[in-house]
Amino acid sequence: MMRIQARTQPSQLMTFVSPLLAIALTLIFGCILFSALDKNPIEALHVLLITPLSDGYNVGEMLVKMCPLLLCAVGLSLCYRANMWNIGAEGQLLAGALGGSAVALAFGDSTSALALPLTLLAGVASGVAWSAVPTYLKLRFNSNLILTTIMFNYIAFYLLVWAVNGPLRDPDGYGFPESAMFSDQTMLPILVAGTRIHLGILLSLLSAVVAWFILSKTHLGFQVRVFGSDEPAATYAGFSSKKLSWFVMLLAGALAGLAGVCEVTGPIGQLVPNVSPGYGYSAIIVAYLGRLHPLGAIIAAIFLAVLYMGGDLAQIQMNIPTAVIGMFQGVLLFFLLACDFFIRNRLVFTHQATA
Amino acid sequence: MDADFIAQILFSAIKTGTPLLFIALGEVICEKSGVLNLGQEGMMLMGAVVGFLAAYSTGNMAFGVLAAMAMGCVMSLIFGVLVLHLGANQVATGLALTIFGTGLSAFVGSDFVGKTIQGFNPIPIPYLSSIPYLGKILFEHDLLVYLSFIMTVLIMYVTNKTRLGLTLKAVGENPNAANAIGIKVLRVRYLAIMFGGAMTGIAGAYMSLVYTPMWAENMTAGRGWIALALVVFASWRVGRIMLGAYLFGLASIMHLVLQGFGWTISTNLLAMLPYVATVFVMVIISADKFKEKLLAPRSLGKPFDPRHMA
Amino acid sequence: EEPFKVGFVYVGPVGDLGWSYEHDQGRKEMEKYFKGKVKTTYVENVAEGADAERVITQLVKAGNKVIFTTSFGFMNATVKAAKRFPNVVFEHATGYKRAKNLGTYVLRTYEGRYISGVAAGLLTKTNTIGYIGAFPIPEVIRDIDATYMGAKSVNPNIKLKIVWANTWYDPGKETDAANALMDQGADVLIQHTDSPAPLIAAQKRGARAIGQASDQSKFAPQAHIFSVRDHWAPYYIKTVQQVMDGTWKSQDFWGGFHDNMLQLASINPNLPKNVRAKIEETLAAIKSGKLKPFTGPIKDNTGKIVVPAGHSLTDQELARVNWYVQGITDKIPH
Amino acid sequence: MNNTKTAQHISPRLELINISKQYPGCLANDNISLSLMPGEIHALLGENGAGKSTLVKTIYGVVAPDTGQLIWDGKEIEIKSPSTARELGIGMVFQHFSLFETLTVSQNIELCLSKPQLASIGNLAEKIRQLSQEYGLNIDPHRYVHSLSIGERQRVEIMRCLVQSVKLLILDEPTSVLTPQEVSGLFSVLRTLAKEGCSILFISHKLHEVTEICEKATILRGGKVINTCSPADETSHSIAKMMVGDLAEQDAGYSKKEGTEVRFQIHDLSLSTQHPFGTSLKHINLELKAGEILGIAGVAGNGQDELMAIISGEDSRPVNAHLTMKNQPIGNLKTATRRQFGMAYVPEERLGRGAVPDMSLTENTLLTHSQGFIKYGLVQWKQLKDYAKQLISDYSVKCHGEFSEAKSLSGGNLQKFIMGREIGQRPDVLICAHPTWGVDVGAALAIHQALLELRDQGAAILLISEDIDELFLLADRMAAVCDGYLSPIVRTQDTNIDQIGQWMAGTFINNQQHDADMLQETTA
Ligand SMILES: Nc1ncnc2c1ncn2[C@@H]1O[C@H](COP(=O)(O)OP(=O)(O)OP(=O)(O)O)[C@@H](O)[C@H]1O
Ligand SMILES: Nc1ncnc2c1ncn2[C@@H]1O[C@H](COP(=O)(O)OP(=O)(O)OP(=O)(O)O)[C@@H](O)[C@H]1O
Ligand SMILES: [Mg+2]
Ligand SMILES: [Mg+2]
Repeated sequence: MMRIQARTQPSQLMTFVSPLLAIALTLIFGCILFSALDKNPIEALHVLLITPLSDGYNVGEMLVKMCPLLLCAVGLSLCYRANMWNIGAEGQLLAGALGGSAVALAFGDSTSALALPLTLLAGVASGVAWSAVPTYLKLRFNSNLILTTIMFNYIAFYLLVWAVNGPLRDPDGYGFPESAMFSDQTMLPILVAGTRIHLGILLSLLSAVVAWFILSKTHLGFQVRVFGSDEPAATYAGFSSKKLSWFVMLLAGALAGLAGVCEVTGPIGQLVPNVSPGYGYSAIIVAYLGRLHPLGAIIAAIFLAVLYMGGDLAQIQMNIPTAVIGMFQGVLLFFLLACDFFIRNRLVFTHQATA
Repeated sequence: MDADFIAQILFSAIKTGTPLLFIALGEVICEKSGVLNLGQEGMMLMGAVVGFLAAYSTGNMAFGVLAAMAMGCVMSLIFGVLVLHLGANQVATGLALTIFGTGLSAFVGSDFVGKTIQGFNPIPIPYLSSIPYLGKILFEHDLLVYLSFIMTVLIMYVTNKTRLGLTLKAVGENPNAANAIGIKVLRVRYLAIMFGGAMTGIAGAYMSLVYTPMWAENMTAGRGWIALALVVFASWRVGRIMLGAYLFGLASIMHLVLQGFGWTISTNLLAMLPYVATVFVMVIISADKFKEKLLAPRSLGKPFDPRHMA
Repeated sequence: EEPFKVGFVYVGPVGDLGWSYEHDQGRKEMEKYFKGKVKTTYVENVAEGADAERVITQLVKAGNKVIFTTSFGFMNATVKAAKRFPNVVFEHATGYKRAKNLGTYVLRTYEGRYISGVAAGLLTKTNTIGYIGAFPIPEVIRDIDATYMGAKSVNPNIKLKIVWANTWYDPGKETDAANALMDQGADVLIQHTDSPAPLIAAQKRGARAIGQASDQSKFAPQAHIFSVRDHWAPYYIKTVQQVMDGTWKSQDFWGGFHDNMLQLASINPNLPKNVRAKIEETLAAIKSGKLKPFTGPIKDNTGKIVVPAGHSLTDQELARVNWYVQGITDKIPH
Repeated sequence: MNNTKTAQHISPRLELINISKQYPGCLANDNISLSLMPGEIHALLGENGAGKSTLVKTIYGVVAPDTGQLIWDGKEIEIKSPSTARELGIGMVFQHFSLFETLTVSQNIELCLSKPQLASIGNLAEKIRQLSQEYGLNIDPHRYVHSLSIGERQRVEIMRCLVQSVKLLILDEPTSVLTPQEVSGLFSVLRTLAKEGCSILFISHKLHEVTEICEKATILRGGKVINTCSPADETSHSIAKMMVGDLAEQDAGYSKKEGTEVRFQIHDLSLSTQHPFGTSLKHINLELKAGEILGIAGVAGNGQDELMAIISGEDSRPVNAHLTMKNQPIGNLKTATRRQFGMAYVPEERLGRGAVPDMSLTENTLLTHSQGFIKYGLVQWKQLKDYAKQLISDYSVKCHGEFSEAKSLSGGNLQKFIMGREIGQRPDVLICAHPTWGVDVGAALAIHQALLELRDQGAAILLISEDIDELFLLADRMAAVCDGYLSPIVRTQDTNIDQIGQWMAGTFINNQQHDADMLQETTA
């Protein structure tokens, strides 16, 4: 006889085992799925999960893909820790790309040493501004953060499209909605020659470490954790919920903005309408997969980057449609959420006959 | 701008608002029971694709709608099990449902892209449709639009006048108390979630059988999200949901209509209109914290586990 | 013997029924033509951001010798890849940057629009044509001009109403746009977006419409006038053949009816005889090169002469069209 | 309902045989047997966590027992759900009310009735009015529950049971939230019911009430029945001894002290509530002196929460001058600043407010102890851990160690920890709400001792409690709140339970003043 029983204390072990279990279950699901599609499941999983890490070039590309995911996810982890349901990383990322591009283009071919720092700063500031508005609306007018941030994602997208069709359009670009290419002065330095590994990747890893430090070592981080875990206790302790809300939201905005500006000054090199293939949304998965822990987010971001790259590779090498990858991600999340059940509960085996 | 033209625009606003109305009606029931389901977009896509598949393969529209409803139920059941039985976070589960539904619908529908069906035809209601203007706006629609009228009235009646409505409200306000007096909280919530799924399924079918009778990947284009905003906008009141749905419908076609008048504002800026309007209205509606506290289902989004009840 | 490998990069899903779909049709037709000598690979849904460069590189690493990147947004990624891999041939659709191993190709869609304009101008009863634009880029502006000139050539009272949908592909929004246009009196619709939704909307309200990019007649048999079909296969076959033969050279290729890269598909059998005759006459004139829509004198809608009398715009000049011809009252938005 | 007294001795209404219920980590009911006669008022006693609520929930069908039998009117039955229980004629008033605030009284009652019951009643509102008169309950069926006082709510709960003909009424700690006057009202209803043949199962921690109305009592400890007795033959003291076994002598009187200088003052403060169901404060005047305990009595929901909020600084809207501490205006200071200024605060809900359930005791120490453990914004975890260890041993908090999560502690132990933590700040002013609510006798004693010691060291202590007995035991001066008004403050020796009880019901409120305030509130 098997029975489910609530644990008296959440299991520390399961907190770490649960994502692994979820991944294992997803892989099993993947095997069944690929078999059903008449693809060799082992080969498919190999292409999906191993090939992206198989050589230097691929690893570099994986890191390029990881960078925006990680930056956004670190910010979101903090927000979710504080119960601020920010779904707006996508919009903040786009705002960062837009703001950064405006400055980068303003520098033109200038060789000023300030060009890159100011460009990055502008990106960060734009991300901050873009998350500040919904935060303000929530704190001042009590509006639903989930919904306002989603709306701001759409608004940011149209603003960006407007900009590349208007003020930031490349005057020599035959009227196509793209900016001019940025000059080398405003491009992020490449860290490993022959790859696209850029400075932003280092910044993203750094941001995760710093966020972890804040969360676990500082009083501010402690306040965030209390606030998210038990708001009345935070009020009782005298932590300012406004201050903490601002802190996590602006930090998330800054990081997402940085992600945006790193994309345009890194691998893309100009402002285009499709800066982001939904990084801001995928980062939500990354944040959860990483247990809302900044260091966990690193592993999760790598995993998701691999999965995305694997998706393209699976098309190239095995002709598997992209839709399958979306499904795969959804299933992974389901399994993860389901496995978390065992953090709070356990299976017990009883020999007792039922009454 | 003559009266006929205005009537025509209002007619279009109703058509555009109808899928939002279906989703929001389902979601409001779900939220009244205390469950927040953010998976609308995914369920809607699944409803659209399955509705289309069923209608295409059987040639029977009604069957398509039923299949879409069933699919919506199945999707919402996945959500329900995770959230109600496994105690998963509602926000995260909803998002997962959307991601999953988007992928799965594209996958399932890939062989049906480019196939065509006849779709529902408008059925003017005799007598009523000949009322000047009003007839044109309200009574020259297709069956699903009329169904949305009926569902609105029905839900308004059930939530305000029946014991079922009381039970729903009780569960959404205080599931522990409801459990203590013997209401089967989980059962009520499952039913509410499934009802929401079925309604969203119809909304999907409306997209693929009525609005644009075809299947195309991602054809719902974010309508699920707008519908969620609509529920907040309406502060969980059914009558307001209907009004809101048509207002949103109007807002989302307005930028197209305005262009026809030779407005020179950037089309991209005009395209922001529905989203800006949504934010704006939400701010106005929820600014009164006091009222919001009274209206919002008090246990919304919070897990309930009878095993953990003290 | 190893088959010759050719890669394709698509911006949308192959199931979009429009742009990516027709490229994929072209790919399939090409593969069939070479009967096993050529093996093709495609990647769909590739975002026009940082991913494009990686996907192209991966295609190169997978051994593809020719790579077609089929959306404007892939331009700079293709340029970068071309620099890195000088031994691979790249072909980029609709772009303007070329290199020794990077050519560009584009359709003369304005030819199809001109004929569409002629048909619409003859068929409209309200003298109002509705035009659904995607984004105000040169290709779309050019096509609007051509449509208007075609319509004007047969109907001096014609009015053109333009609505920008801000999307290449969103059936719901395209339906809304179609309805908005019909609300304002348009009874023939022309679209520069990809889904068949406007055709369906037109049929529902007894209007007419012209299919875009692929043969969309089955979606609305009554409303459908004809579809201007993109037909990429001839170009793909030609290019791949040239590369295999070693005769390929980078160029800027413009393909139209003459090259069989545009086709009038499924002309509605119920069109009035005179309309059909006029359509076929115009088609023949364009095919033979007798009729070049952008031939002067043409004034833009501020009254400035943009094409002097006797001059036909060259391809380079066509690529830069950013004005509306006289008679279109709107302004180009951004 | 027409059972007569003579029929009583024939057969029990309800018999429980060997009921057991295992919760993860604790055996809540251990082979409990009990029988109940028609018309009998039966007390169920036991310290916190003894398993009383679990047992009655089993009878009402909320909790399924693991083993055991229920015999109802001579037949073995299985009660699967509260609706089965209600059909049998079992009604229950819960310890934590099960009412819905956004519904009206009659809607709340309707939810508890089955369709046939509802049909047989006909006009529910009418029936409620009629019963309301019959039993002197005074309930308006159309009012929303959120607009009712706690006492009224409890009457609604009782009414819920009365609308169906009830044969067994279960009341789980019904009196803990009532004024003495309301308690006697309740008792007369219960006596009437019992006379009509209804059996009553009555849970209370107030032993004098038990001796007053119960004919029989069953005493639980650790989930087991350890004794049955007939309360009339016992004293409160002897029953208490049965409940907790070895009882440290609970002294009836501690020494009273006179305060010295005024430490903290509220000066004519009126403030509207921020919560839809809250109470606005009206003309509060209060002086708290060093070296005294000032007790404030009152039924929950009469403005205590609001008063706590403005004193602690969670609500910092008041004008500066209305609040002073150590002669400094503090009305606009935030909680954290007030804490630095020497104020400490023990809130009513210990878990979820006084302590974060999912955090360790070390982390929970940091909650209010930021000074000393923060350097350059960094937390000195090592020192903090040592300090938490110290607290745990000083206040003999039973737990696995400083890493235990707050929620793994029992209520009493957590309360000791929180008291220790707050006292550990050496506060000049300590605000303390319901310090021993739901805490068993041993722990309560320790907490009392700690409070008195702090007072004797010269701290000013404000004690807000619903437990009058405790207030009389500890407070040097007393007052009561009602409807947002604060009564005059008197020395404990100069007053008695009766007077405070009347003040809790609002007899001190000046009618003219009240009307003026109401007018102001409606026009504002
Ligand atoms: N749902 C539950 N899960 C686990 N343990 C529980 C649950 N409910 C109660 N318990 C535990 O069972 C024991 C008995 O609880 P019960 O509520 O019956 O006590 P009680 O006698 O009513 O106490 P009190 O006087 O505090 O109301 C306690 O130790 C309690 O912590
Ligand atoms: N819901 C629950 N789930 C699991 N364990 C519980 C639960 N509630 C209480 N416990 C455990 O049961 C034990 C008794 O808890 P309870 O709060 O009832 O103590 P208590 O007997 O009332 O003690 P005290 O008098 O100190 O409050 C505690 O050790 C606690 O860990
Ligand atoms: Mg207890
Ligand atoms: Mg109890």
